[in-house]
Order: sequence, then structure tokens, then C-alpha cells
Amino acid sequence: ACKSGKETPTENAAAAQPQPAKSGKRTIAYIQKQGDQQYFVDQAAGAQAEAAKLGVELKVSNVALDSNLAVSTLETMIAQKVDGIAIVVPDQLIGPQVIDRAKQAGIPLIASDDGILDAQKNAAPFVGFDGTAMGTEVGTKAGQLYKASGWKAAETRIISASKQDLSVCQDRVNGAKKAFLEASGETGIKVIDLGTNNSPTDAQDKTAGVMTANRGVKHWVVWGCNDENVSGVVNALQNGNVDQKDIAGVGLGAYLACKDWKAGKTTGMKAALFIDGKDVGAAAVKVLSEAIQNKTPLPPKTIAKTHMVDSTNWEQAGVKCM
Amino acid sequence: MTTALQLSGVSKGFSGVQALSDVSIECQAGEVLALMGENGAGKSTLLKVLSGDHQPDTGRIVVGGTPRVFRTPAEAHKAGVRVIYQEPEIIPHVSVAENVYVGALPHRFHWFDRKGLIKRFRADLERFGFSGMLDAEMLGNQLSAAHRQLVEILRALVGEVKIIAFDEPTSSLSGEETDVLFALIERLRQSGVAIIYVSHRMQEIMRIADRVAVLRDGKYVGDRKVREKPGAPATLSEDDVVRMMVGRDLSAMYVRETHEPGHIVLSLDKITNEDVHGVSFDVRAGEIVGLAGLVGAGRTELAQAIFGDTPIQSGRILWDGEGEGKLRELHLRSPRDAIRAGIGLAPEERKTQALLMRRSVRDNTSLAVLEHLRRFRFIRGDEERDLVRKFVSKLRVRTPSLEREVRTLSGGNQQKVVLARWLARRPKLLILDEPTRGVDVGVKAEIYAIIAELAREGIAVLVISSDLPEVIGLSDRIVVMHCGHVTGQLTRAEATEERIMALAMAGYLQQAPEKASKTEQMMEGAQ
Amino acid sequence: MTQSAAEAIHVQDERSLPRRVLDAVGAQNLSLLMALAAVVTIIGVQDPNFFSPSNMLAIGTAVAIAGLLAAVQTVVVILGALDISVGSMTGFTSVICAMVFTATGSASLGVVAALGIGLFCGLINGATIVYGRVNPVIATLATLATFKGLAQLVSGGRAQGYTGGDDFFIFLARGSIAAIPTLIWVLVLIAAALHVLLKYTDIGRNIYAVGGNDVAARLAGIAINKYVVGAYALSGAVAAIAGVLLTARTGSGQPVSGSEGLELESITAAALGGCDLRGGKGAIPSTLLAILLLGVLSNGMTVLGVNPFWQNVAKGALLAIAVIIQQKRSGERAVGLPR
Amino acid sequence: MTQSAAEAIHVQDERSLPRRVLDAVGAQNLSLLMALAAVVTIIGVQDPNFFSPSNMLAIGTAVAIAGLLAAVQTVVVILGALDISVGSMTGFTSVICAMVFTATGSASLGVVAALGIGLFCGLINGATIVYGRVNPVIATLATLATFKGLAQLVSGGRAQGYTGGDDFFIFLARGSIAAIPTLIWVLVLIAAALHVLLKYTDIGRNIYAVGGNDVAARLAGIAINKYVVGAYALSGAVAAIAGVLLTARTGSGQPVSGSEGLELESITAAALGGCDLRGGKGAIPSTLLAILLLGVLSNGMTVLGVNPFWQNVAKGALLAIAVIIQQKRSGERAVGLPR
Ligand SMILES: Nc1ncnc2c1ncn2[C@@H]1O[C@H](COP(=O)(O)OP(=O)(O)OP(=O)(O)O)[C@@H](O)[C@H]1O
Ligand SMILES: Nc1ncnc2c1ncn2[C@@H]1O[C@H](COP(=O)(O)OP(=O)(O)OP(=O)(O)O)[C@@H](O)[C@H]1O
Ligand SMILES: [Mg+2]
Ligand SMILES: [Mg+2]
Repeated sequence: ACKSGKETPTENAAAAQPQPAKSGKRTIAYIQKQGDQQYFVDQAAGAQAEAAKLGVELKVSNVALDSNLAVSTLETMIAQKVDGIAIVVPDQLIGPQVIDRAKQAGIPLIASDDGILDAQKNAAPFVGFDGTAMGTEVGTKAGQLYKASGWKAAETRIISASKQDLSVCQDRVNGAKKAFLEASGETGIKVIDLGTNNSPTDAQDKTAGVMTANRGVKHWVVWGCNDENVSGVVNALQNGNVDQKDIAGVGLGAYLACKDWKAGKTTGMKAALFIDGKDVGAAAVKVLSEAIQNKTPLPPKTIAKTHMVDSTNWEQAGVKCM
Repeated sequence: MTTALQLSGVSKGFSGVQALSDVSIECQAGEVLALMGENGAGKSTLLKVLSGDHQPDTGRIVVGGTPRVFRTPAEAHKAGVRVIYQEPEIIPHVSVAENVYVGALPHRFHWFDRKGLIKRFRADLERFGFSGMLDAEMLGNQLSAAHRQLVEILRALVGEVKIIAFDEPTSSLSGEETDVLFALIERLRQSGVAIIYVSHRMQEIMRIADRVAVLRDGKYVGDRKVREKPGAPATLSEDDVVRMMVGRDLSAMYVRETHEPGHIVLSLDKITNEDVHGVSFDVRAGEIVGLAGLVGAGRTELAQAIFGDTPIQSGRILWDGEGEGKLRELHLRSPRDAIRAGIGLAPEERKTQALLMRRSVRDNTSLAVLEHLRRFRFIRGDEERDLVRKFVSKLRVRTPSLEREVRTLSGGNQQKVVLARWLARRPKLLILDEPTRGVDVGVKAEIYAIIAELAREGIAVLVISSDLPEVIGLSDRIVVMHCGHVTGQLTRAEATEERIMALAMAGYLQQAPEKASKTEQMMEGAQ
Repeated sequence: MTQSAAEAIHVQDERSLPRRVLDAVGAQNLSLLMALAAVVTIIGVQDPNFFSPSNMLAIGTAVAIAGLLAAVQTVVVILGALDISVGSMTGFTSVICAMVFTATGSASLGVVAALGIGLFCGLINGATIVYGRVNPVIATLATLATFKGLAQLVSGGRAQGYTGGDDFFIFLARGSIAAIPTLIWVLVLIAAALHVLLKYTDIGRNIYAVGGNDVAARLAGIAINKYVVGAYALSGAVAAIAGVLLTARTGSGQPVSGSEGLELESITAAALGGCDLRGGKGAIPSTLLAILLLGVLSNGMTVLGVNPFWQNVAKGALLAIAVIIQQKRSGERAVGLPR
Repeated sequence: MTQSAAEAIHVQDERSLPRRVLDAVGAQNLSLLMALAAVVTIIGVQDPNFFSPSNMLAIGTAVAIAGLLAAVQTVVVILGALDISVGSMTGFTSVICAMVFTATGSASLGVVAALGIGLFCGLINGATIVYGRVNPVIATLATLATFKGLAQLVSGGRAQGYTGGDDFFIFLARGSIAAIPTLIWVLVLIAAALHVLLKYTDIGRNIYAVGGNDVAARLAGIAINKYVVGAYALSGAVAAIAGVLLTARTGSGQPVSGSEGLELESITAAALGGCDLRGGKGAIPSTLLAILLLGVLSNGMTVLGVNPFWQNVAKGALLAIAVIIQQKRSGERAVGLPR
């Protein structure tokens, strides 16, 4: 009666049996972290649209930043005998648990946005963007902007705003830092790591403190974990009478940056990396659905495209501005 | 007799108030020492010092010959010192039995013995003579004031008792429970317990005390023997005690010239709800009607119904506040409606039903009159202060300032604040539920005079009181209730304690039935 | 008088059978059971999969961690206080457990370390409240931030270690005894222990006394301070167990994720289960029913694939409706603030 | 006797000067001021820039939104209740304001719509509590979820609109009158209005009465239900103003970001400002001082470049220390739970 919990898939016979070719509607679960953020909302929408096209039933659930809830939701979906699972984990270290459980239940699983490894360090199939790569693009753009501006290193500070206990955030801003050095060739600029709760108001309030501590600084380079951070910092700088010409802000997401551009305002938000959640959501559903139908393994990596946009080309790139 | 307790040179000050200064008192084993004094004289504070609840600024406590310092009530408890506080402290969602044995629950290895507790409770109830008066399983929040007082008393009797102090224990008890309590005190006395008894009721003192000690303004005034030896008749006169307490002679307690009552202000027509059954009587302008009965007779419930606080199931409340000669039916959904109509009710329990303990005397007094004191919703501060000051000094509320939190006042002074609130409101009908609970003799007389004055000014007053002399001395007419029924009405001339008791004990079949029906007929004719 | 009281006792012993059953179950629990039945029916009708044993177990394991905290929160609430730092302590102990395990390779050392830290955090809470004279809400709000910061500091803000390879942690996370998952056993055992503590020991009765009327408790010689400190220490210890479970479930020590917000959830469950937030009233079984109701709601909506935004709306509305029904049955008069 | 009473009252008017000053400031405020002074000194010594006028104003604007909610939370707390849905209402009204503005191009319509929705949400809270007999904590926890869900639904979870091009919103976010930022003016004016309401009107007196002893309030003829519903409506309206400010500050309507967690912050400030969470006690100026203290702490630590994890630890510790000092001065007896 007592189970150690380590039983291998074969012991869980019923679950492990290859599913008989399904006649009914296939069901896919999309478990998302931070499901109330714009990017993930778009992702869900993209996935829904794709699912409708393919005739698949899609169940989207939001687990916020709660890794325990993520495990619970995964279990619920397994209990529901869904045919495939896409998951954006709140924390990448829960990867082994997530992969193990899906494997035990014999359900194909794809990691969306944040890659995960199993206990043997084998990566699960992945669809999305690469965090470090995103950061690299942002950092490179910022480096280019800096180089073009002709600012002096001593009069410039970099604000790197992010939620510091989120590893994906750290991947991005660390990537940006490294790429900035390479693109600008400038090593003498002080980077201020600004810890926020990823909301624009908090970024604003914290930036006010940074400005106090860094009077006499003329120019600011800004990046962050998401558009909320960058737009908050840029707004605060502008409110503190820093001219938009002295700010080189590079957003990540473009959904807030585009608002200034749409209104035709000149702003310190010089560029933003546009990542389209819709693409990722759709791709996840598509590869999962194909794999289920054809009983083929999932492709190991499906990387969605990113675009660096600015005030001139954001519309062409497909940024939808509410 | 041996000296069981010796307090010497006890002083205690609160910020701005010297509650006790250099008080020295002794109490012998097997003696009942009555502690008397005006409201705010420092009686409760002295008992709290004794119980370890307050630390004296100076002074010593000697129990049975050994000097003791009680840092907590628990230490005093262990030393056999018990104090029954003026305000019972009840644990709401817990049974009566647990309430009584709180802190001393029977247990083995922490395993709580519920059955043993109930058994022990029943046995103790029997032993102390209260059997049948309390239900072991009832929850604390369901208890009436009398029950709560009993719980508080029983609690103090648990374990070995050497010294026991009662702070106005009878203020919410009826005659029957009081008798049991006195029997208990007598037994405790005989078994060598030293008893301190605080009360404002002179007859009680004369009945059970061996000696009276008096405090005035926190100072010890002196003591007098009440009787030569226990059981002997009292030799001390009430006036002596009063003079010691107040420092002067009191004028007559009840000054009440009879005069013609005015129009009918309130007429109850077969009011019925869960606790009162078919109650009908009138109250006229300028008339003081006393409502007598035993605890649980439903007087408070009736008052709450008249005040719109509990719904009535049938019957009518007829009202003619302005004296237009026409009674109109009142439909009351809340006390607010009643107050708007011109009814005021000073409830019986000041702590739970009337006072905002952590607000100032000013806020508490003006609470019901704010709508007369405001202009565009702004309170006119000067007017408010003048009004409050007027009633505070009229009722002699002892407070260093109007801004003092009510919780820091002595019990009797808190009661006066409740009365002040309703006097300030000047309703057409004022219902006073146990208005002099815990009020000292001097102020009692004062309150009676104020009630009489209100009546003279044409206000109808309905006084609920368990203090029979008070009811008789004050009322023009007395309505007696038993178990939710009116069992009779007596005019002032007819009223004697015996007659009221007879009616209150449901004796209306044997006692004066024709009279009761006669008054009822009279009332019906009046409508 | 004497008669009427005796009568009352007499009448009570002759309660009708349904009445007796009701009294035993308790009105509070009955309302919760009814609400639970209603919710289960509604969801089950839409998707019969909901009733599958595996889904039932999924619900059970999902509420295990929150359930532990809700149970111990009930004790603290009955005492008249509130522990807002439970979630934070859970995160802190989760990280410590994983780090000690990773450093030593011993699961039991990890658990002991977590328990030690939990107890210590609880003692800090209790001492701040009792000896610092800080209002429990503020004190635990303060330590909520402090413990979270400490968890982030020791972990550098990152999830720590990997426990998915250890038998003990795997057994905790996925094992079962008699076909019931270990997680559920842990919850049930600890809740039962707390229930026994509250109902059948003098300690528990004193907790009710302190919460119901602290003056009465003090005058009766109950060492209130000891109880307050003890309750918070208990809360810390149970939070540590929750932290260990969290580590086992997620396979790593989580400083913040998975424990943030548990304080509100545990308080919600306690209040929904009929605890009086002013103290002196409450019971573990009702709290467990409440947490189960919340778990069923959240599971059911996931099963039905309700849009997360609608889930918020529905959860709020259903919570309110459940309590409204509960209250309407009590027939209380609608004046002032309900407790 | 009559004499002595009169005498006693007379004495009061002859309090010593320092005593009178202390009474006017209030012991609670004095402690907060001292804590504030200490914190300001410590930070200012490390970085004199902290004292620059621009930083002072930055602190002021940073606390404006939380300050509004804390002020109105104080009113609700004094009444003996709690509004946990304030943050959620702020987010909801922020989105509505931005959407209506975007649709109509009229800032005033946006503000009116936000106020309308805020009022409506508040009325729902009040009605659920009073007529549904739901405990205020549960009721507003339920509506916290509901309003958040509604905000997400109407906005599709996306930040809405762009208000950075409108003069009115720009004035709100960045304008100033007499060198004081508009945000601070809004906070100060509304807090002052609430202060006057509480201290100088019969409404305020009655709010204290209801919170102090609801039975007594009812028996004194106060229409408690009206006050409860009214307080929640007020809370909704002020949350709407906070929502408008949030929209103005961020330049767009934010359904969740920027308003989540404000409920705890507002309750923390109220409690730190000396409100008794059981009701009947509290004051707006103290709450404002408390929120200022929290704002100074957070700004100061950013100015000093303290790592956010340490910020959590320090914030918690300083919060506890501030209250401990505050309490030690009152010389209360250290038994049981402090209120
Ligand atoms: N906690 C306290 N803080 C401040 N003053 C207090 C406090 N307790 C009592 N006092 C004051 O001490 C004085 C004595 O009060 P005490 O309660 O002992 O009077 P008492 O003789 O019992 O009066 P009563 O007959 O009305 O009960 C009063 O002036 C009272 O206001
Ligand atoms: N001995 C008792 N047993 C049970 N309930 C009681 C008892 N005494 C009083 N009650 C409760 O009190 C109610 C009526 O009491 P109420 O307070 O109205 O009487 P009262 O005449 O005003 O007495 P009091 O002198 O205490 O003011 C009863 O209906 C009952 O609920
Ligand atoms: Mg007294
Ligand atoms: Mg009564």
C-alpha cells in the first residue's frame, strides 16, 4: 500500500500505456506564469487562436509566480488526462519535477519561454525566446545608442532595473550588461542594479532615489527586465528634468514603449525589443498538436523571432498598441 | 481573631490622579469588613492593589503575618487572596464551567478532563449554595449580567481561600441570588476567611458587615464597628457612615412632591415578543413609573422593545410625545427611530451597551446630542463643552478633565456618564435601566432629585430597578413583572416591599388581583 | 428561576436526533459542507473527470501546504493574534532545507535545520510581540519582510539545490501510504494533532480563554506571554514543515515563489471557517473544510478551463456567496459589522 | 464634590507648557516623528544629497498613492472594519479611467468614470458586508479577487491607453503648484478633508463611536449600517482617485501592476500610525507620518544603494524597532497581546 513515489513509468501501467489514437477532441494545457502580464496574455491569445484553427481544446491557467501552484496545476492537468502540456515555469529549478511528472504520466510536455532541464540535465523540448539572447539584443542596441551619442563615460550611468529574485530577469539583464560592453567597447560606466517589483510605479519611485544619489550625472542608459521597468525609469528621469536626449532607454516587450511613439512624443525610450507572445503561444500549440497527432517526438528547440523596434518602425514590425 | 490582612501606607497614583494616599487597613480572619466611600474614593483601586493587578507606589501588604509583594494576580491567587471585580470578565465562546475554572482546569498530563470538570462544577455549585442557578454548558456570551456575576464569584472560590474581597457584587444580582451570596459569605466568615465587602447599599452593610472602613478622596477616614459581635443586631446608624463618607449630612434621599401627571405619553398595548407577553400599561408626562421584578422578569427586554432594539411580534406602541391628545402608533425599526420619536434609554450594562471605553468623557456624554450641536455637520466645540460640563458637574462626575478616557473613571462615575448622555438629550420619555448601579449614596440622592426634576418639567420617566426602596421611594406608580407578564400595578400609596415581592414572585393570583384588573380597566378607559 | 434553569438543561439533553447531529457537526461546518457540495456538483456536472480519484488526490495535495498554514493560523487566531509571516517563514525554511540538504547530502539534517529555523523565527515573532509590545499585525508584517529578505540573502534570490534525487523528498512529494499521498497524510496528521491540542488539552482550552478575554485569563493566572510565544513558535515550526513540503514538491528550495501570498490564503481559510478574528472562537475542522472549498474552487476552474481573469471574478463571487449563505442561515439581524 | 470636579477641570487648563505641546502633538505622533528624525539623520549623514529639495519632493510623490489609500484605510479601520480591496479597486479604476479617456478623449470623463466605478465597488463592499452579513475581511478579500478579475477582463490584461499626451494627466503626474508637486497636493488635500471629517464633524464622531462599541453606538441612535456602507463607498472613491493618479503617473491604465500589494501597505501604515485594528482608535496625521516613514525608509535605502534583499531585512527590522520604541515610551505592562 505504500509507494515510495519513485515508481517508474512502467509501474504506473495505465498512465504509461501509449494512448490509443484519440478519436475525440485533443486537449492541450497551457500553464503560464504571470498570466496577467501583457506578454503572457498575448501568448494565451495566440495559443487560443492556433488551437481553434487546429481544432484542439486549450486550457490556459495562470500560476502567477508560484512554483508550488505550478506543480499543483500540472498534477490537475495530468489528472485530467490532457494530451499535451505547454508550461512556462515560474522558476526554472522546478524543471526536474515538472519533466518527471509528465514523463510518469506519459504526456508530452514542452517548455515555453523559460527552458527547463531534467535531473540528468537534459533539456526539455523548448519553444520561445532565449532570455540571455534577448538581453544580448537589448545590450547591443544600448551599446550602439551610447556609441552614437558621444557621451563621456564619467558623466553616464546605466540603470539596469529588474526584480532581483527572478532568475529569468537576471538572465536578461546580465546578458544586456555583457553585450553592452562588447557593443560600446566602454568599460568605465557604472551600472546601477535597481531592484524593483517589476511594476512601473515602483521603478519610478526607486529611480528618484537613484537620481538623488547620482547628482551631476548627465546621461543615462536604461534597460531592464521588461517594458514596465524601463518605462518607469525613463519616466522618472524625465520627471526629474533629464532631457530625453540624455536618456538612452531600451525597452523589452515594446508594449509600453510603443505608447509614447504612437502619441508622437519624443521620449527617452529610444528603442525596444519586440517579442511577440502570440508567436510563441501559437508555435507551442502547433508543435504539441503535431507531435500528439503523429506520435512523433517534439522538436527540441523552436526559437521565435524577436525584432528590435523604434519610433519609426514599430508598426511595421507588428506591435499592437492598445 | 487573628489579623489576616494588613495593608499599611498604601499609595497609588495614576497620571494626574492620586487614587490612594497612605491608606492603612486591617482585616481579621472571620471578619466581614465593609469598605465604603463615594464613587472614585479608591475602593476598587485598593482591591486591585490587593490582588496584584496594580502595583502600589508605596506601602506594604501583610498576609497572615508575612509581608508579601504580589506582582501578578496569579501570585495573589496562590497566596489565597481573591478579588471579585466590579466588572465581571467573561470568556465569550467557552462554557460556564470552563469560565469558572479558567486557569485551573482539571487535567492529567495536559489531557483535559471535560467530564470531571462538569462534575466538579455541579458539586461546587451545590456546595456554595448556587445549585440550579447556572447551567454548566451555557456559553459565556449567552449569560445575563447576574449570571456573569455568579461566574465571577464562583471563580474566586476555586482553591484555598484566605482573604476574599467583593467589589459591588450585588449590583446586578436579584434578591434571591443576593440571599444565597450572603449565606455564602456567612459560611466563609465562619470558616475563618477574611472578607472585604464593597457596596453602596447601606442595608447590605447593616446586614452582613462587622465593621465599616471608609475611604474619602483616596484617604483613609476611619472605621466603625457595625455590631458588637457577629450575628448581633447592627448598632451603627446609617447616617454616621454617610457622614464619614461624604463629610456632611445628606438631605433627604427622596424628595418627591406628588403632582398631577399630564397626558399619556406612551401607551403599550399587549406588547409581545419572545421575552415579554401581552404587556400593557401607560406612562404619562411628568410621571415616574417604576418597573419592578426579579432578574429575568423581562424588564430589560421590554425596555429594548419600546426602544426599537428588539422587534415586537404583536401589540402596539402608542405615542403622544407632544401632548396633542392623540395617541399614534409607533413603528420602530431601530433605536434611532425611537430616539427620533423622543425616547431615551440608559441601558443597564454600561460597559458593553453604553460606553465607548477608550473615548473621552466629552465624546461619551455628547454622543446622543450631536445632531443638536452641529452646524453643517461641524460640531460646535464650545457649545459641546459647555453642555457636557454642565451635566458632568450636575452629576458630579469625578474626572480631572473632560478629555479623560472613560475607562479610567471609577465604576460609579462611568454610570454617571451614561446618565449624563441621556439627560443631555432631554427625551420626552426617559427609560432608565438600573440607573443607580454602583452609584454612591450621595450621588444617588442627587440622581433621584434630578429624576424628580425631570418629571416636574413634564418628562415621562420609566425606571427599571431591582432596588426595592429605590423603586418605592421614586415612583408615582409601580408596574411589576414576572416572566414577561405584568402581574400587577401599585400606586405609590399602595406600594410596600412585601406587595411588590409577592407580585414579582408571580403571586398575582393570590395578591390583589382586583387591583391589577382595576388599573388595567382604568388604562383601557384612558385610551 | 431555579426551575427554569434546570428545565433548560433537561431540554438540552432531549434534543431531537437531527438537532443532535447538527450540533455535533456544527452549523459552521454544515454551511461549509453545503457550499462544498454545491460547488462540487456544479463543477462535476460540467466535467465528470472532476470526480476521478486522481483529481481528488490532486486537490488534496494542492491544498496540503496552504492547509498546514491555515491550521496553525487557526490556533494563532483563536489566541487573538495573527501571523502574517507564515508564508515568509515557509520560503525561508524551504531554502534552508534545500541548502543544508545539498551541502550535507542528508535529508534529515535538512529537515532538522528547517525546523530549527522555523522555531527560531517563531520565537522572534513571539518575543517581538510580547516583550517589544508590538501589535501582532505589525510585528509579523515586519518579520514578513525580514524573513523574506533573509531567504533572499542566503539564496541570492535564486532557487536552491535539487532534492528530486533523494528518496525521502520524493516520498514526501509523490509517495503514498494506503493509496493516499504522503502530502495529505502530513496535513491530516498535523491538523489532527492541532485539533486535539485545542479541544482536548488544558493548553488548548487556555488558548481559547486567552483569545476570548485576556483580562480574565490574566487574572486567572494563565501565563499569557508563554502562550503567545508558544503559539508563534508552533506557527514557525508548522511553517517549517510546510517549507520542507514545498522543497519536496518543487524539487528545490524556493525563497519566495510558492510561498508568497500564503499568509492571506491561510487567514482567508481561517475566517471562512468561522474563526473570529478578534480571538476566542474557531476550530480546525472548519478551517480545513474552508481550505478544501478554496482548493476545490481553484481546481474546478482549472479543470473547466475557465479563463484566469474569470477565475478571479468567480472565486471572489463564490467566496462571498458561500459566506452569505452561511450567514443567512444563522438569521442574525443585519445591523453593524458581522464578525 | 461639585467644587472638586470644577477644580479638577480647571487644573487641566493649567497644564505645563511642554505637557500642552505634547498633548497637542500626541504621544503617537511624537514617537513617529522621533523615528522619522532618526532615520532621516542616519540616511542624511551617509548621503547629504538625501536632503535635497528634489529628493524630498520625490519622496512625497512616491508616497502619494499609497498615502491616499492609507488615509482612507484609517477611516475604515477606525470604524472597526478593514478594506483589503483598495489596491484592486485602484487598478480597476486606473484601467477604466484610461479606457474612457482613450475612447472619448476627455480627461474629465475618464476621472468621472473612475470615480463612478470606485464608488460602485465601494457600495458593493459595504452592501455585501452589511446586508450579506459577511465579515469585512472575507468580503473584501473576495472583492479583491473580483475587482482584479474585472480589471483584467475589461483590459484583456493589457495596459490600456496613453494619457501622457493629455495636459491634465501630465499636470497630475508632473505638474506642481507653488513648487509642490500636484500629487502631493492631492494627497494633502484629501487627507486634510478626511481629518476634518473625523475630528470636527458628527459623522467622524459617530465613526469613532461605531468602532469603539457598536452596541453602544446603536443604542445611541447611530445608523451603523449607513456608516459602514458610507465608509466603504468613501474608500472606493478615494481608491478611484488613487487609480487616476496611477494612470497619470504610468501614462496608461494598469490593471494590476502598480496597485497590487497596496492593501497591505495601507494597513501597515494605519497600524504603524497607531490605529487599533479592533476599531475606535486612530488618526489621519499619524497614518500620514507612518506612510512618510515607510517612504523615507524605502527612498533612503535606494539612495544609499542598499541591495533590495537587505532592504527587506532592514525595512522589517526598522518597522519593528520603530514600534518597540513607541511602545516602550508608553510604559505599558508587558503581559498578553499589545493592541
Ligand atoms: N487605570 C486608571 N487610570 C487612571 N485613573 C484611574 C485608573 N483606575 C482608576 N483611576 C482613578 O482612580 C480613582 C479611584 O477609582 P476607583 O475605581 O478605585 O474608585 P471606587 O472607589 O471603586 O469608585 P466606585 O464606587 O465608583 O466604583 C478614580 O478617580 C479613578 O478615575
Ligand atoms: N435564569 C435564567 N435562565 C436562563 N435565561 C435567563 C435567566 N435569567 C434571565 N435570562 C435571560 O434574560 C431574559 C430576560 O431578562 P431581562 O434582562 O430582560 O430581565 P430583567 O427583568 O431586565 O432582569 P434584570 O434585573 O437582570 O435586568 C430571559 O428571556 C432570558 O433570555
Ligand atoms: Mg469601584
Ligand atoms: Mg435588566
